[in-house]
Amino acid sequence: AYAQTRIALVVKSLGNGFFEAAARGAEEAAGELGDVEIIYTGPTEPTAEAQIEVVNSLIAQQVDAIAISANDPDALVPALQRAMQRGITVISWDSGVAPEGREMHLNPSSNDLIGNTIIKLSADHLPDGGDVAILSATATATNQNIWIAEAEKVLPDYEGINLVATVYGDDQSDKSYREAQGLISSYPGLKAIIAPTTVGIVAAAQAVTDAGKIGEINVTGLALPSEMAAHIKSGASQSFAIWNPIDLGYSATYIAHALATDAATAEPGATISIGRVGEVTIGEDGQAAMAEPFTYDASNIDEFATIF
Amino acid sequence: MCPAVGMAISCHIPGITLPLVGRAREGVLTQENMTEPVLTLSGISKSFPGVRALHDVALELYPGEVTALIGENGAGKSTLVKILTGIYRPDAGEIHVRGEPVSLPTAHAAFEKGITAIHQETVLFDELTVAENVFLGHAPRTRFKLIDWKKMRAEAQSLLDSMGAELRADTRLKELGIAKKHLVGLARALSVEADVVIMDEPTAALSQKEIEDLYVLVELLKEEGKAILFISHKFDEIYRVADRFTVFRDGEMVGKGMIKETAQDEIVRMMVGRSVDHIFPKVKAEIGEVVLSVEGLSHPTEFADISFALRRGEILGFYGLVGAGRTEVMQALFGITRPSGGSITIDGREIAPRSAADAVAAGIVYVPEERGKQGVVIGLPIFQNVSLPSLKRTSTSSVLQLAQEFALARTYTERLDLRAASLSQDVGTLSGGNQQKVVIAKWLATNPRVIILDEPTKGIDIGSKAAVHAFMSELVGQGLCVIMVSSELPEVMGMSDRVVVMREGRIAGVFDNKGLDPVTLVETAAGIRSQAA
Amino acid sequence: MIRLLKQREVMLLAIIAIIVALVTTRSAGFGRPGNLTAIFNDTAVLMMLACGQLVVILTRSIDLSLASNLALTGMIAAMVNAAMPGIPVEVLILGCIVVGGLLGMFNGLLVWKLNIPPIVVTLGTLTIYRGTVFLVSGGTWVNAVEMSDRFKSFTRAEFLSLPMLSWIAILVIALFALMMLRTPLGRAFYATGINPTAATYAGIDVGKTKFIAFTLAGMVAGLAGYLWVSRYVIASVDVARGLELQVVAACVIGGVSIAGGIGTVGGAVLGALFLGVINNALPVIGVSPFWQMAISGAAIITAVIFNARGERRGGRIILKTAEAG
Amino acid sequence: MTDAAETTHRHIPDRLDNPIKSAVLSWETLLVLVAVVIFILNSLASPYFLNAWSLSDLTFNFTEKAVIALAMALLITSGEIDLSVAAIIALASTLMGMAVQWGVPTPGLVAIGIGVGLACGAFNGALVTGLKLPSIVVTIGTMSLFRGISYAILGDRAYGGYPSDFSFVGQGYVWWVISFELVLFVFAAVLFWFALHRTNFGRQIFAIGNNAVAAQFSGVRVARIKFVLFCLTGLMSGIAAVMLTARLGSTRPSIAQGWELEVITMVVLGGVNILGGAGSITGVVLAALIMGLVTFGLGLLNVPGIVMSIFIGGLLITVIALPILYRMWRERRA
Ligand SMILES: Nc1ncnc2c1ncn2[C@@H]1O[C@H](COP(=O)(O)OP(=O)(O)OP(=O)(O)O)[C@@H](O)[C@H]1O
Ligand SMILES: Nc1ncnc2c1ncn2[C@@H]1O[C@H](COP(=O)(O)OP(=O)(O)OP(=O)(O)O)[C@@H](O)[C@H]1O
Ligand SMILES: [Mg+2]
Ligand SMILES: [Mg+2]
Repeated sequence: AYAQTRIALVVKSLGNGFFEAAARGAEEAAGELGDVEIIYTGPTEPTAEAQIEVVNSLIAQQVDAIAISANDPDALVPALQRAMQRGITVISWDSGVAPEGREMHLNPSSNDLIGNTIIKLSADHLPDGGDVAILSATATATNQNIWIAEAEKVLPDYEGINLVATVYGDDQSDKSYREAQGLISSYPGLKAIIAPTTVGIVAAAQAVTDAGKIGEINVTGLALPSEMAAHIKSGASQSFAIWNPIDLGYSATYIAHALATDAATAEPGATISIGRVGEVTIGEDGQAAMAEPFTYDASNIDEFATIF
Repeated sequence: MCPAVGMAISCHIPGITLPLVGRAREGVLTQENMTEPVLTLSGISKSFPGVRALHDVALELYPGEVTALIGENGAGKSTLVKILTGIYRPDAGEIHVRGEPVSLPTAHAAFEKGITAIHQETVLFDELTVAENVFLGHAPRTRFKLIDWKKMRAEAQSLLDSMGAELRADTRLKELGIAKKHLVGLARALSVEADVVIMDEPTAALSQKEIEDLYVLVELLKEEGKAILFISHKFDEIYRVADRFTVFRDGEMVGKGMIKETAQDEIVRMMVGRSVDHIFPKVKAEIGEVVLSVEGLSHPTEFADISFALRRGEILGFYGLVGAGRTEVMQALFGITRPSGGSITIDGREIAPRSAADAVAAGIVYVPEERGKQGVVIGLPIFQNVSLPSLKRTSTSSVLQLAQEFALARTYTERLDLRAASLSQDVGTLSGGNQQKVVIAKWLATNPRVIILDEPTKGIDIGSKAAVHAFMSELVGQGLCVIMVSSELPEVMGMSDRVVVMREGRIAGVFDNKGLDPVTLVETAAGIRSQAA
Repeated sequence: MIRLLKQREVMLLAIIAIIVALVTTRSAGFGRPGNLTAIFNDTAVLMMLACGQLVVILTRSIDLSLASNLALTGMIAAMVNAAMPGIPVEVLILGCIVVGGLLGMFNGLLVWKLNIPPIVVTLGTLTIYRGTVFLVSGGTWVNAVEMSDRFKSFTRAEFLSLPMLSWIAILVIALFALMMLRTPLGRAFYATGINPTAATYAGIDVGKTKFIAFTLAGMVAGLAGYLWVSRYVIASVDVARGLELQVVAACVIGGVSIAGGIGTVGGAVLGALFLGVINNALPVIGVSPFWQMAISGAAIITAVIFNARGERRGGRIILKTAEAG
Repeated sequence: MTDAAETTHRHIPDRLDNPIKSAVLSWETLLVLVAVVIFILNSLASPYFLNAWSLSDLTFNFTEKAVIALAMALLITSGEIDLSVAAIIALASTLMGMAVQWGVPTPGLVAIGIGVGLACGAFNGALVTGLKLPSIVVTIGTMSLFRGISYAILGDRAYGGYPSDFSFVGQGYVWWVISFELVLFVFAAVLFWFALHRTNFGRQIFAIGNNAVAAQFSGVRVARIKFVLFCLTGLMSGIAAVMLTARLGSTRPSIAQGWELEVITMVVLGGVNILGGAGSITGVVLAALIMGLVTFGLGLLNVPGIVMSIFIGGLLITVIALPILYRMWRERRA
């Protein structure tokens, strides 16, 4: 039999545009690497226990590597440890796992960079400062919470920017929409809604549009260009940012492949090549950052909306 | 409010209004209308899984005549009614209406062919108003095909008024007693223009006064030329209203004829295949010490001040109009209804049963009036129904012992001459009378001290009735005591040692059954007379 | 009967009014007509679905697949619109009603012809329909850019300062109310639920009535599918997840008996409105959003206890009639 | 009717049908067949299936849900239902997590988990039997309430830091590939089988499920038994909460989201009549196994979870519909 490396790309839940894009990146990397088979999978509900079932079936299949975006940093540890005991390479990406449950973690970007970016995006369009609010996904989403914490840390650097509330839309369109409406009516002076989640930002932009507040309230945060194109054009959103999810899936695949084929080892200071994206260096905490988030606005949206 | 017995009634059937006097007219039967049956059935067969309910039966109904359909429980009478009203489809056979062959695939089709029925079970809608119950399915419509509520209420009210029913068309049915509900069912049957009116045991739940009213109504329908099929287990009633009879036995037609020309004995023989001599085989048992005594038992809304004593070997009859509250009192003794005051003493020990289980433990058992709902657990086999209250005895440290259960069930069901294919059969497949036997068997198996029978022979055929009565005699002979709630005068008169009469939640009189005049009972129950003694 | 039920609805309306008044004292903007119509608009879909669920529950059934039906129909509508923007929205809406109706019919057929308990059938189709959304979409979303302008603007167009979405809801509610009160079909739903045997005897085909109820509910869910996608301009697998139980909750709060036969369109609509007002009020008065779930749970339990009291009242009272007579 | 005239009592046989024949034609046989077919299909479809560790991992997919399903089977047989089981897990797990922060050791945690489950079950039971409310709506309400309390306590946080010996309950192996969870489940299944099919208690549950009023009129303490069943369901949910929390080592309010429907699907697939009155524990155990086999088998083929749910939904309807269709077909021919 010829040596084929099977890499499982496990996502929080299927049916999410962001992860679909990452899967495309993984396929692209697999094509470049040649002897790689990508297994793109994930549970229906974004819960840890459902993800464990998926991991268990991957262990049974004796895949060579698992690259996971986790629903809970701790709950998956036992299952992933079992995978590692059976010789499977485990890395986490996007949303991390506790260090004992993986060999390394690939952040799409560094958390402080993201935290800073989402505040900066709103501040850029508020020269005189003003009230802003955050619309997050589920209250339990690890990465969301880290970013919000980072954002709160850098808040003092932005004079006049005043964070009035953080609400949760559970990554459901209707709830996010309603929460955004609540923000709009509760804070008449609101100048910006920051939603570091794609479902939330789309819903918030729609709520602002429907409330006739385009130009008054700027919606910003993290989103895919294809989802936000319409709102950039209408002016509901001035700009937003995202790392390239395709690159993220691509990079995770490269790293998983390198570790699984023993071309690299996951230890602090190690540098791993990630194809066209460049290379990453693993830090002291076993984490690596891919790249800075990229900002999209009216000037470049059309170009990217067709890509992801 | 109090209905007077025998008051004059003006009756209205859509189309005609005519005054009536509460007495059946005789000799309506004439030669012409005998020749042309409105409805002819031939070769009708119907089977259910495992049961042959009807086999090759025939029936004719003549205009202006009442045909009584007679047969034991499970003979197939109701099944025939359901075939005629489009609820079941026969496996074989033909139905002709006025000589035309018809098929009755739905209840609606039967309606349109002019066949209407009052079914054995009250089949009405508790949450709807009386008017809607009367007109559901054929409500008057406005120009836009929408239901015309105003017209509906008005028509229903005039129909009810004409029947002498003291009912308002916009009351919710839920708020009515059983008897009134039956009247609504009757109004429903009469709200359509029909040639054939079927009544399946229409008097089973009615009190004397309403039964009288019903006879008047039947008479009126006859005069209008309607063909009436009348099903009943009460022979006095059959002889009173019917012109012809047809007898079914085990799903087959075994005889028919003119009522006037046939003696009751002969019909009974056709029905059961033997003669039944003693319907009330009352054997005087030795009356002993007081077993159960009830003092001042009260309930906030249902009954008040109920006091009586029951002696060993005694059958105590509870008579009253339907709705007098007897059932509630019995259910209080049985721990189902929680009384607000008073005391219950059994064998000198005061008890306060808070559940049926408590009552059974104290030796009081209750055969409920609503057999299907409260008596048998349909879905469970016969033997499990029998053993249910006795599980403690048939099991060893709460672990089931099937052999003991079967033995217990066999002992008591065979004693009651139950007709069943096997003890593992679902009770739901038994006829009503046989279900009643299962309920009684269940209680006998618990060795009770007091057995309460609530309308024990309601809807039960004459053969089984005699068996139940014989059994009651046997029970008291063995030293049990029996409370028998009954709305049937002959039964109360024939079986009880003493009679308690209840009226509107209170005891209206207690009578010794020696030289007791039935009129006294009726009048006490109706509140016309109050007890002198 | 009508009197008693009306009382319950008046009570519910009063509670809603009190909540609005209380919240307004905390946040003046809440009671503004503009905000109230916004809440109404926000609850429109829930109210419509509650009407659909009402007829199903009245016939002693339950439809747990409504939200999945909505998601599937919505996804199909969005995909068709994305692929063929030329198709007029009106045609698309009709299509949605048909598709939703077919999905409802499938439930209804299983209940009618095979006599499978509705909760089992719809528990199955709940997951089947939701999974089918994934199959037809391949897991991807349909986004705002892909939808035609008319597709998005139709529900927002204002008439007499109320958006089209609200008007459609009002129309649906009115049609249901008319059907329930003034047509034989509406009465057949009640009859079937109150006493199926009696309904059969009255010439009503109980199985077919249930089938029609499921079909109607499915049609409403289909219509709601388009409305939802148009309003939130996104179609994904997760659309309206968990809404099925909210719809049942709305009915329960509105006094619909889960045992069938009892309930009114007004009650169901007000039940939905109650949930809508609560949902909208909490963020406004600054209650932590984490309390939302617990509060709506408590509201449901309270409503059930309250309703059961109302249902148990009435019936006959032997002694009272004796005293009156 | 010549024998009617006889005075001797006629004999009624115990049973007419052949017990062996009716056992062969039972629901359980159908389930065994389905399970075997799926097992064979799995072995053919994936080379990784027939492996002791795979089969062991497979059991983790269903043991916790199945533990609840055992109690739910009894509850549904009695004619009630509990939709709040998953929410009970969330609340029990949250309170266990809270206790960890106070330094409560493992035995205390287990007691808290089970105790909270029992208390929630008692709350449901009191509402349903005490106030005579329909269980389906009561538990839709408590489902929001229990999980809502969990959200209110935890918010966006998670509890972790469970003691290391606690994890044995959810992750430990008793012997080779036999997990502690599996042993616990088998033990519970035997107990529940005995309780439902071999004791007075079980018989009374069937009686209540078929006709609660008649059962009450036969001296069965209906309210008490129903209350006990709700408590039992809560208790088993509490045990499941302990197992799941120990397996995850972490508590979030969204834990066990959507499990109530999976548990009920398991019970119904197991042949328990959703309207009450009929059911068997053997069927439920087989159904749990089938659901585990289906999800794990499809997982090995990397079928997305949501497509799996189509299979489960379809299986539910098909398995229920098949016997009905067969009966209709046979009746039509006869
Ligand atoms: N739906 C059914 N399924 C199975 N068996 C039935 C069904 N309906 C009636 N039977 C059976 O058919 C037979 C005839 O029943 P039917 O109700 O017609 O008797 P009946 O003459 O009306 O008796 P009763 O005097 O007790 O009312 C009985 O053995 C009964 O158990
Ligand atoms: N309006 C009603 N709604 C519901 N059930 C009723 C109604 N009226 C009577 N019942 C029930 O039907 C049965 C027979 O009622 P009925 O009217 O005979 O009153 P009762 O209390 O039984 O009086 P009695 O036994 O003296 O005739 C009882 O079980 C009673 O609880
Ligand atoms: Mg009959
Ligand atoms: Mg009575």
